[in-house]
Amino acid sequence: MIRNSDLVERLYRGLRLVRRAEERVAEIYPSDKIKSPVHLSIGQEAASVAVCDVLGPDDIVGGTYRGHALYLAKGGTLRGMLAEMYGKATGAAGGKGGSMHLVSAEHNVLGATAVVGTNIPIAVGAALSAKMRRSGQVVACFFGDGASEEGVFAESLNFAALKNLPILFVCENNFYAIHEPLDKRWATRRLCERVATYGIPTHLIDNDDVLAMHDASKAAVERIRAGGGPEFIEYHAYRLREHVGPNEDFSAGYRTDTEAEPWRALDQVTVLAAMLDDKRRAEIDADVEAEIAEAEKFAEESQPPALEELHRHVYAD
Amino acid sequence: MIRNSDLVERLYRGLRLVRRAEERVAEIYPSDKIKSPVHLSIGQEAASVAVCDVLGPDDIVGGTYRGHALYLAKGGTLRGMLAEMYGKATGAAGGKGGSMHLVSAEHNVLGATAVVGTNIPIAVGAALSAKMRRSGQVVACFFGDGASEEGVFAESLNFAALKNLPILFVCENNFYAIHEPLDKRWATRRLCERVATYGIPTHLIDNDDVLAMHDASKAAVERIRAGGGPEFIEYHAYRLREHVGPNEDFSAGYRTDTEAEPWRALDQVTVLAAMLDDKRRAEIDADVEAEIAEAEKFAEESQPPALEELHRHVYAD
Amino acid sequence: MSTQTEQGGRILTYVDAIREALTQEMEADESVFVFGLDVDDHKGIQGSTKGLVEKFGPERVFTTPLSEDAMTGAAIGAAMTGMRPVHVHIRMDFLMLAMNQLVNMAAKTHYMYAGAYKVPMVVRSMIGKSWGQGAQHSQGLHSMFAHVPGLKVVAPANAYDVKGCLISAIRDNNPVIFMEHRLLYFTDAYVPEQSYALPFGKARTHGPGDGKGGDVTLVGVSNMVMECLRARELLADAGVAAEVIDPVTLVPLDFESIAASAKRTGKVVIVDNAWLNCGFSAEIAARIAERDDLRHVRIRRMGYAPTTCPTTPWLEKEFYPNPVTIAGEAYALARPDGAKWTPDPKHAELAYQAKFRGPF
Amino acid sequence: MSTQTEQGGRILTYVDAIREALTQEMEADESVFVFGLDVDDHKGIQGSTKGLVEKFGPERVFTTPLSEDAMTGAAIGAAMTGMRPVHVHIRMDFLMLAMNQLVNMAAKTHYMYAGAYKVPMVVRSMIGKSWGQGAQHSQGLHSMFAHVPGLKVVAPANAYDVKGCLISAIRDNNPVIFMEHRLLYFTDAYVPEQSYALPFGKARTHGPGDGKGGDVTLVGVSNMVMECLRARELLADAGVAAEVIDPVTLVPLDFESIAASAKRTGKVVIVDNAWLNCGFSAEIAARIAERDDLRHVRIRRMGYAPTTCPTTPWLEKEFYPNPVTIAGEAYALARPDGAKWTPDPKHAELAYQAKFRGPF
Ligand SMILES: Cc1ncc(C[n+]2csc(CCOP(=O)(O)OP(=O)(O)O)c2C)c(N)n1
Ligand SMILES: Cc1ncc(C[n+]2csc(CCOP(=O)(O)OP(=O)(O)O)c2C)c(N)n1
Ligand SMILES: [Mg+2]
Ligand SMILES: [Mg+2]
Repeated sequence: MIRNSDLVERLYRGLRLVRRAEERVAEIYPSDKIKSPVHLSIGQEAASVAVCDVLGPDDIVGGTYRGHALYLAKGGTLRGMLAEMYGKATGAAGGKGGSMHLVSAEHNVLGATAVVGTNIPIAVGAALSAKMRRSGQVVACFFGDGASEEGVFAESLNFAALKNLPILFVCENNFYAIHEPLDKRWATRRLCERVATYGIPTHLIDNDDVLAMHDASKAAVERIRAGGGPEFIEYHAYRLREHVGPNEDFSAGYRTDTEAEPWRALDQVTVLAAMLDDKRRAEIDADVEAEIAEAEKFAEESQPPALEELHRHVYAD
Repeated sequence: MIRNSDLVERLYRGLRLVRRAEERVAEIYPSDKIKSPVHLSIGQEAASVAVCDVLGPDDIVGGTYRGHALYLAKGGTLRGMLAEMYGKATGAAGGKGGSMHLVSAEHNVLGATAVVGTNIPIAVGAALSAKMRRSGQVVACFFGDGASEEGVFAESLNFAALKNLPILFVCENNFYAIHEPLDKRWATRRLCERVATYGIPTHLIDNDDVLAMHDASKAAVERIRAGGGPEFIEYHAYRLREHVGPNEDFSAGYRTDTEAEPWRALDQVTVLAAMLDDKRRAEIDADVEAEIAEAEKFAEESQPPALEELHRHVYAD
Repeated sequence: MSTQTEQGGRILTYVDAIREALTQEMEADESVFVFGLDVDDHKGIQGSTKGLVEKFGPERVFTTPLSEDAMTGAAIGAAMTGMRPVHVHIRMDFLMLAMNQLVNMAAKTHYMYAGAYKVPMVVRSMIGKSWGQGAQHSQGLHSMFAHVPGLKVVAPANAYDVKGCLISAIRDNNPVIFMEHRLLYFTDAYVPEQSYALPFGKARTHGPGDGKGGDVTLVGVSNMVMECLRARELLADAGVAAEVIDPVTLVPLDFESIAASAKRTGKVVIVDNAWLNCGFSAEIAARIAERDDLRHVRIRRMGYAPTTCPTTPWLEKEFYPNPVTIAGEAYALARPDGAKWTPDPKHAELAYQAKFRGPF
Repeated sequence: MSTQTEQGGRILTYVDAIREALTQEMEADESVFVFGLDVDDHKGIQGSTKGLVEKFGPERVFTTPLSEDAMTGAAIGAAMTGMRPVHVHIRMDFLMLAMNQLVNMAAKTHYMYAGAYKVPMVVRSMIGKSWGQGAQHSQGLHSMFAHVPGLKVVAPANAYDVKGCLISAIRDNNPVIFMEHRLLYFTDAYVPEQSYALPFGKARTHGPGDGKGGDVTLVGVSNMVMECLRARELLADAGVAAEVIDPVTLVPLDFESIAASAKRTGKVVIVDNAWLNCGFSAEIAARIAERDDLRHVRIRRMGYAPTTCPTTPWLEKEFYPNPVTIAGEAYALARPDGAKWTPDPKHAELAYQAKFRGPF
């Protein structure tokens, strides 16, 4: 299939930015400059990058503590992300949220939560609001395979389908919840089939393919925007680093490096890089490195929040 | 199909006892002698009576505030039930629980809860315990269509299937949650199909048929006891009285008397009565009336709990 | 507020005042919607939402599946994106299913996102009592919510306050736990026809009258305000003048009004519609105890017995404070060396007929 | 307990003491099992369950789906039918997902069924702190549980107590909320090798030493006991002798030990690992205030700032009480007219190295 090279460029830039930014975060981490736990998405950047490319600026997204990719892909600034990790006043959440709670009202990032599954009904509520306000917005809700085990997920699907809400559910299945594999948590792997019983169209992409994800979500978002109601995508990708922290953890014993091999072979950053001519790719890479360097400098030089900030934002005026 | 007439007699006696006892409760109710809300099962006695006939004394059941049928069918005494409704010390729960919390440890009735759905994971826990204790017990868990909307139901199904627990889930679908019809609560009616995605065998009985329910649950309980894991039955029956209280409420407007007609025609008390010769039926009816009269007298004459009872049972020794 | 009748005050029940507040706010602001189990049926949450669906249509007034957790999240998400949901629960006990969303999200969203989003939502729920409500349909759990910064907690005890507070709650840009009591539903009071918002953090002091300070202060919560007012009438028989304080809003709390009365009387009985341990009554007692200028104040707490609520009326009547037990406790505190006194049972009966209609 | 070393006491960390208690109870009683998210992985809940699955097998030690609500119900159902589950949560914040089962079922089952069933279960959870735990991984929510009759609440602050209390909790026939603190995990103390059960409802008083009564009483909860002990060392510099009381179990509560110390010192600072409003600190203050024989006692409360917990360390350090702020508050209370004093920063640094190993 012939690809629009703008699309490939956009997706590559998006993937590359998240990948390199997180690799840089991992390098910085041992310095203790980063004042919060980091849940890296290295290996699973594609779902967020593809879906956010499809969404418009007014569309809404909500995600989880593993939310760097989503925040950046939806337009959140790298400056805001790094400054937040550094605990600085200039961070996306003024230093109050940390790595697990990236947010950008400007880019309609509803925020990210650290209590698994909690973000799902909130995204549904945003979709209910979009429908009631006739705003034409579509909401995309991201969560992991573990989140699908929380009862609130089933409740949210039923309500979204019942009310025919404009929401795309994206389950990023990386086969693990922390160190626990699917087989210790799921009675069966028939998730899409289960979701379909609510009358929700489902799509499975089981080979970490950013272009396939782009196609699937583009079609889905169009149907949703046209009033077709909720859809669901299960996207398989592999977490290449430890659950939380900067390192690999194949030596820990709960999974093997061999298991990761096929996923490394699918690595979407590499795959898309190969679709671009070297010159163009080099330009993009250079831009990305420059953006990272600039953002890092910004985070380093930013001031910590003033003490009065502790008592601000408890209640809204 | 030829029926063993002992079976028909047992089921008829069971149905008749619940029906007449609740009719009597409804008659007494206006006198204010009954000190708690009553959720009558008139019209939906069959599921409990059939399943409990299949279960042995060591098997365990758990139900809901609409639990008179289950409590009686599993062997709970009518004396205990009426005395409990009267708030007397001799009640099933010493007057502390009321109509919504009937219990009998002696008959392995785990109790009944008034927070919808809450009893489901508790029954799953009892099944987990039965399996860990290698007790050979089977657990039957009863709940309504509304309870299936609570997230804990999905969580419970997944866990029961994952651990291959000895439990029979019985959803008594009467098409309403209080006054709200299914269509305002369920995105689709594909409940059995959804449950099946957990790898749980499902059975639908959509015509209030106590003998069909007996066959289905007998086969299911045998498979479960043999280690086959959880099964699920959706049983359709109709609530002929108001959600709570002694009266009919077809004039309220949320449902019509016409809707009830086909269900009245299926009335299982009448259907089974017709299978018995008049003499035998008359004997059973007489026994039932005598049991009710005796239990009512017992409840009337029993003493209220002593004041010290208020502070007993807060903590177990 | 004595001009209220001229303002069009008329006698209205608590339940009708709730419905009027919802109606007026839905008319005034189309971002307001009302949802929750059974809000649209013919009973309409004991009448408090009756007729709203006919007036505003099923898109703004709708029932939900039995999914308290997700529905609470949905309210938060809708509130974050421009709507003003009023989420209704027929019993406060059911809020336990919504605790994760209320405590971990609603209360924290504005703060942990440094003001990026607001959560203007109201969670209405009702405390049940008597007629066999029992263990799971009777709990006043407000102290759990008052414990968590970011939530507001409101407990109006009369028809006038419930209208003004509900309107304020709907207009508030924060999550508000709005606590009603089943037994207050059919109490009535002078309630203006027009819309009015009562400021949060303003307690109501029912003085002993004729400008005098009282002998003892009774602080009541929700329905216990009524019980305290009844106790006050009984205490009058024994020549004890009681000031009754209704905090109206628990968070924010107008502690100064309580402190002022405590300072006057030197004796405070706090009567909560909840258990005592780590409850709102403990908070009031603690704040008095921390204040060096209130060290002369003697304090007693009353509330639920430290047990689960039993259904049988013979035990249930011992579970709750009532005008007689409240008056007894207050008398003992006010007249430590006074002759033993217990309220006249006949008067106690009558006290239940007493109406407290304001004007407030 | 001074004979402990002879009894085989040796230095053990809090985390190892937890694991030892679980191991000994699982060996002693096969109805005991341990489950919850990640109890069987290589990290084993920071080590507290490490190795258990190898020792007792996957039927008695297992992880679960992310389904806190159902898993809590499952624990209750198992407990009602002959098992003794220990349900583990890595953060106390996650208990909000289990509130319905804990408050509406676990706490009420024995009562509303008039003793027909018992619920012998333990719910372990850990309070997180620092390193960006933030809003949803840092909460001490014990007052919510202490509020509800039927639940017991335990908060051991050292390795010796955590072993003895966990063993008692497992043997208890009621639901026990067992509260641990992340920062206590690597503290150590003398801990006997053999199994021992500590009675609930017995507070621990760390007197000022040489049998003297102190100038001020510090009541600490969980990790705040450690902070109070550190504060006590700082206060010594200013010649203020502090008695530190560790309630160990919040429900049941040994109030008499607190009252006795309060009576001696006349000044109490309650330092909770939680918010103040309607918190456990309020309960202690209220009980002191209600006691006519303690009316001379002056009271202060300290705890979390009335905000959500921020992640950035620059704000987080202001969120929690610490030895310096505790000592400052205690000094001001103990020496109202004393010269202004703030602890020596160098000593404050050192205070963090101080070990409190008992024997307890
Ligand atoms: C409700 C809840 N339970 C447990 C945890 C602890 N926890 C943090 S991340 C995680 C795994 C979630 O797995 P998944 O949803 O697949 O997301 P992933 O980390 O794989 O991206 C768990 C169990 C939590 N944060 N919230
Ligand atoms: C968690 C919870 N939400 C709401 C209620 C109020 N309520 C009581 S019964 C009921 C309807 C339940 O319907 P269903 O499960 O179908 O049982 P049925 O009454 O039809 O037998 C509701 C909503 C409740 N008791 N518990
Ligand atoms: Mg995962
Ligand atoms: Mg139903």
